[in-house]
Amino acid sequence: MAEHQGLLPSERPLRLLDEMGTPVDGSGLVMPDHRRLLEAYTSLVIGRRVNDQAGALVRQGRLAVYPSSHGQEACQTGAALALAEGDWLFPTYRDTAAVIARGVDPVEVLTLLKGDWHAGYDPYAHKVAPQATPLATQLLHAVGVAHAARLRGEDTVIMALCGDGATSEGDFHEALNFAAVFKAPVVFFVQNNEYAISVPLARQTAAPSLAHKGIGYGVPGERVDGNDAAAVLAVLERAVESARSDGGPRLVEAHTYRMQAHTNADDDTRYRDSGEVDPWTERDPLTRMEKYLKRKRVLTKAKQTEIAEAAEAVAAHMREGVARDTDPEPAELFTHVFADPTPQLNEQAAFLADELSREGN
Amino acid sequence: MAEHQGLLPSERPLRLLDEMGTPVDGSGLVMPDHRRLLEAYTSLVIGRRVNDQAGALVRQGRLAVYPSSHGQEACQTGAALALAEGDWLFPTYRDTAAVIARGVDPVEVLTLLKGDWHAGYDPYAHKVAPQATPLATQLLHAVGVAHAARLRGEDTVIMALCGDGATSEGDFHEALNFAAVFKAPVVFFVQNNEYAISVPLARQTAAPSLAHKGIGYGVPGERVDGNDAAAVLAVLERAVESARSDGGPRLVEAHTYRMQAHTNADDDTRYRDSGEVDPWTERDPLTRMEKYLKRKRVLTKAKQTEIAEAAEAVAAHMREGVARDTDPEPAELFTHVFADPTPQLNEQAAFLADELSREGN
Amino acid sequence: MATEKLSMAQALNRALRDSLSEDPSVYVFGEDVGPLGGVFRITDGLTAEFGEDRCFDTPLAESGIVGMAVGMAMNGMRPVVEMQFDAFAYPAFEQIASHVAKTRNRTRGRVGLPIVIRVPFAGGIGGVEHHCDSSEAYYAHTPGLKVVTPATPEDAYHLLRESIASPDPVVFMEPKKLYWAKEEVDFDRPVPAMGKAVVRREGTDATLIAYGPSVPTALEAAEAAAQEGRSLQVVDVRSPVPFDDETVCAAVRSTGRAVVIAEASGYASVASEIVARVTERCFHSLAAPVRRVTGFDIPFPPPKLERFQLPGVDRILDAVDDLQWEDQ
Amino acid sequence: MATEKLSMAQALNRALRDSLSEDPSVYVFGEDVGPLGGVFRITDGLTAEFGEDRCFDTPLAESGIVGMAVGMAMNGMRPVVEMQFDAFAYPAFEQIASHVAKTRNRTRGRVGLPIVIRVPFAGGIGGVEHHCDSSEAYYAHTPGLKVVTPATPEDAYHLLRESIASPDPVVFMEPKKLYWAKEEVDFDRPVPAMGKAVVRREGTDATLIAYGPSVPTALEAAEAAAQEGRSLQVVDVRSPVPFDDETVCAAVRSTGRAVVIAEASGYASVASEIVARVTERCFHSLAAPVRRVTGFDIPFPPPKLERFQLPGVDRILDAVDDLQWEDQ
Ligand SMILES: Cc1ncc(C[n+]2csc(CCOP(=O)(O)OP(=O)(O)O)c2C)c(N)n1
Ligand SMILES: Cc1ncc(C[n+]2csc(CCOP(=O)(O)OP(=O)(O)O)c2C)c(N)n1
Ligand SMILES: [Mg+2]
Ligand SMILES: [Mg+2]
Repeated sequence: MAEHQGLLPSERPLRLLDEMGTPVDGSGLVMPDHRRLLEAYTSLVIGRRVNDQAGALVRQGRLAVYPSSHGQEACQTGAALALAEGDWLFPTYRDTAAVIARGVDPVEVLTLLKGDWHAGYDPYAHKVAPQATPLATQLLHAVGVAHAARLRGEDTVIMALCGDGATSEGDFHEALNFAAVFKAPVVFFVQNNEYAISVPLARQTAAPSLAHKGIGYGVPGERVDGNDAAAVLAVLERAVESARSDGGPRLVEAHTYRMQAHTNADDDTRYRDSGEVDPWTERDPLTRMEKYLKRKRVLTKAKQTEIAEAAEAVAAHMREGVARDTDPEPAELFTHVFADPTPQLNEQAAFLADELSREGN
Repeated sequence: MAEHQGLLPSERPLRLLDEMGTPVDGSGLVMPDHRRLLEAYTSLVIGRRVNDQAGALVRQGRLAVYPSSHGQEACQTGAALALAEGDWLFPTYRDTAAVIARGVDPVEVLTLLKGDWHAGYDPYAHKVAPQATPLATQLLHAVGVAHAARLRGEDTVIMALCGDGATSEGDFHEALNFAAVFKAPVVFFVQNNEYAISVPLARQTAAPSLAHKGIGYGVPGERVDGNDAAAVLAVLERAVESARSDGGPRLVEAHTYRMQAHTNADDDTRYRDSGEVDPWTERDPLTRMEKYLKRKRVLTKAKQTEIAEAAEAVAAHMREGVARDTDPEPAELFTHVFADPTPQLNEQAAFLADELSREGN
Repeated sequence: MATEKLSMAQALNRALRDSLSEDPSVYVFGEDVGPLGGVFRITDGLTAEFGEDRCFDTPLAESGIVGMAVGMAMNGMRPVVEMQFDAFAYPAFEQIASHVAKTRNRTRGRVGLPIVIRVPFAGGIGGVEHHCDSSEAYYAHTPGLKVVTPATPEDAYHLLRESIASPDPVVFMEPKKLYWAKEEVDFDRPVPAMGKAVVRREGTDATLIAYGPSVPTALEAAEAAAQEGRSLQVVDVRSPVPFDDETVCAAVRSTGRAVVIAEASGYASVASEIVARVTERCFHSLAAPVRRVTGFDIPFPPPKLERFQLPGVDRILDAVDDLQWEDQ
Repeated sequence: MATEKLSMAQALNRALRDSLSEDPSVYVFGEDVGPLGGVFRITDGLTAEFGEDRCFDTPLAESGIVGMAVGMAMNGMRPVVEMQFDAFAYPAFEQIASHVAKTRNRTRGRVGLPIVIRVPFAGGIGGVEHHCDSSEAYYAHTPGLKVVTPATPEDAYHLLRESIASPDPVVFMEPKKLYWAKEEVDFDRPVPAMGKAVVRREGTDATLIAYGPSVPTALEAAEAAAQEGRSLQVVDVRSPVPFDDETVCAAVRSTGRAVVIAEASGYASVASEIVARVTERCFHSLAAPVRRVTGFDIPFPPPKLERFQLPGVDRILDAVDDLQWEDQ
């Protein structure tokens, strides 16, 4: 059995920038360089634009549902940027911005939200697993992908995302334990946005922090200010690199806040008031980073325009993609159930085809 | 969220007696009084006798299976004695000795092992839940019983037992979390006997100890030498009383060892050698306590004979109970499925009755 | 106030309220059932009215919810738990199959578990993956569980009250696409008990057998058939367990032809069971084999394709046409 | 060494060994499958022969085992996992129903999961509660899973090899009471593929349809019937999914009478499905309704009563007697 040493998180979430964008003592955490921060900032702006555009498309009735990460973009960005090319990202339904930051075509991501099909992108193309809906289940898949890679001698690291609520599920426990026992290089990254739909964190756990769950598995736990994009990136990069070097998992909890309702279908006025939400506006991850980069003269006016245009291009691409007719064929209902369809499915496919052809008459 | 303070276990398992039965510094743990220790010793001896008798009955082919707690009697005894009358015990298949120490008739316990029926005793009579087979599932039931009691304003405490292996199940996690969030007075008592069938602890967890899992739920964790009956009793009594007074759960890990194979159906020579098992004989909980009590002149020759006779009486009762014909009636297959049987079950019961009556001809 | 026009969601809410106020041992809990009132608002207002003890949010863990319900039921309570969606009850499967269903029998009748597990289920609302499973067969196949599914607000009210009062565990499956349809509900006149099927429409040519979400579709089909001069009888099963052989078989014998309708994938399903048992019992009254109109044996489709999976009026009428009328 | 006399346990062990040695992407894991060789010794010697990487023990968590298998399969491996007993697969139910079964379809065919989930199942060995469930209906009802159950050592060997080689997930259900019966196994002559039923005994008067643990019982019943001058045909289904309608229906049509035999509780079961589909397809060839001999709708009984639950020869012969021979 290991020692306690290094398994417990810091007393408070680590930070590199305060809410005014002023650098603070990071307790040993190193500020990423300017090039990297600019990259992160670009990704933040695009992430925000993706969130806003998706929200607008929902309001226009063009998407059925969208769980927004508005306010959590520092986590989204950090999760994607901390990975190397061969690494894997395991996102949830809320992590669309991270999926896009990782390189997946936003229009492919929208497949699910348009109701065209389930997972809309090729998970192998960018090593991004399908966005997970059944909570915490994907964390075990991440362990399996990591273990398979390790068995083949590859140095792949897996970034596995989940929310605060999902930490209550049995699969969270089993995933951390399996990863620790098998020394599977998975970074479990919990975005603690204080709510699981309507349920606040205090009803979810009585632990000092979610990062304190690590020691129970022998997994080092860390806490970071989830609205400080510099700190999130630095913490996740450190976690990824240490997982890569010693093969062991890491648990990182980012403290952030869900600024909007759970999804458009939710009514958050039933369980929280604006007095609680408003102060978080001042902790916005974009403005904080922007202030810092402007002060450092890394973010010029020209650069800012360029980034805004890039974000606008993504939004336009989303609008155009949603408008495009991508209706799936009913015949496809039967083609992916098995590699090799059963006689029963062939019969049922023929039945439907016949029904449709008769309707056609 | 609470502070770390008091949530982490001690560096080493707490002890009151060393392996020679000599008192050691208990780090604040108070030695139970002599009356109590004698009670515990009596229970230890009976527990051992129960284990040995059941083992013999298995060898004679009179019981189908018996998972023995031989060597773990200090835990069995402590778990039962630490409870007040209105409290509940939630045992597993291995905790027959604890169930009997709690007052359940051994012959009723044997119902399961004889193959007569499933749970053989009335759970309400002594507030002992059915012995659980699906691992860790019973921990949640314990939380429910505790929560119901709390809602009614009762000060019931629940002692919920499980093994080291069972801590890996999702239900262990959910139970500790629910208990902590609802402040349910449950003492989760893990008998870490180093094996889950053939799987050693090191393949079960990479945590510093199983008691370190507590902090991840905000539940205080404690470690105790599971072969020191005095320490186990003292730790469990303290845990029960603190759970009773503040309503919050406690996690106690006893470090012990499974002296025999998992059950008679198991062959432990396949995964461990006697070089590992033998040293544990010297740590036997009975001899340790016996030495101490003799040295203190609490355990006289006469008393020892009396206890041995009491144990022998239990064993004789077990033998007699097993010999007694208690074959269940086939009709009973249908009577307990629902309070109010469905027409389908009535039909099926009639079918079987008819079949049997024709066989009778 | 004997009758009131209510949606099924409102009727269920009313049933919970009435049970909570009449029986202090009733407790309602689950994910988001407190201040939010549940994602479908079935528990709307209950925490406010009955307090945080009687209707409360749990941590996000379904096995935990059901496992805790088992313990509370062991200790004198009547827990009514909500699974947020059909597929999110699966983490609780071990607790349901190994404990909820078996405890009375395991303990030789000493420990009964009066638990209601509410499961919003099935499709028809354009839900994304994992939100539209028809999971009733898993429960119906498990001995020791009663499985109930209402098709009308009135049934929803009365059957939920009865389920909560039942000494046995009930998996109460709520067809989510019917949550919002309104109907006059009579609170005082009890409906037939759980275990009784009901003939929702008389007819003489063939019998449609349906439950839950498929009942309104069956009625629509019967209406359409009537316009074409064919008289279809519609039977609402109401509780797959206990099944009402008597009513269903009498209906089938009266027409000699039957179609079973269910949204779930057909293979090894409740619909298979109904076909099998009706055939076993009514073989010589049947002019044609009993037909099934069920979901295909595929994972529930994405929203844009779900209409092809759901039993629709045309598909039902095609099945009726298939009942070998030329034999007559 | 083309043939060898082996028990089903040994045949399964051999299949795992041959798959491990031929395909480096095959991994075997689960509870106690390493040094112990599994509680039924199906994985005996594999860790010693192939090393700790290829056959290994996991922590005690079934959802973890199946979930990790999903990830490994996503990343190029062919995991073969063992669930220690039928009822202990239930904690993995969400992983099985929501991921193992659905991933290929969710991802539009991009991510296939070549996973084998081995489940020792059913009764007949005097096991205590939770160790004897017949859980095949849960899997067979779930679209996206293949469900295979061998009845002979030879089938066990070949079907397990085929399941491991399959690009699709297979729930491989091993009738534990047949683990020890020995038979000559031919390793070189492949048996019919998964998805093909096999006529195990020719007969002209009625057809017994069985799978897994019930096949030997059906054969015994046919033998006993023969002595009474009745010729019973026995069909071994072998894979409830995919089901071989062709062979089964041809058999039933050839005799005009059928009894379906299965240990599982009958309600909404694989047996219900077989009755339903045979009736749908062979209605006009049937001289009597298809009968079922299944377990009662009760939790699996304690050892002393299990013989009343298991389909036995007499009960099967009674059902055959019931096939309305007076009609002839
Ligand atoms: C197993 C399971 N149970 C319930 C749900 C329904 N559900 C979807 S999101 C959600 C809340 C999740 O909260 P959290 O993990 O904190 O993530 P967040 O939505 O805040 O990002 C719930 C209960 C689900 N998807 N899966
Ligand atoms: C859910 C579940 N999975 C698997 C099993 C099979 N099984 C019975 S006991 C056991 C080992 C348990 O080990 P541990 O929890 O350490 O308890 P011990 O037997 O050592 O007392 C296993 C795997 C089970 N009973 N339940
Ligand atoms: Mg959250
Ligand atoms: Mg153990």
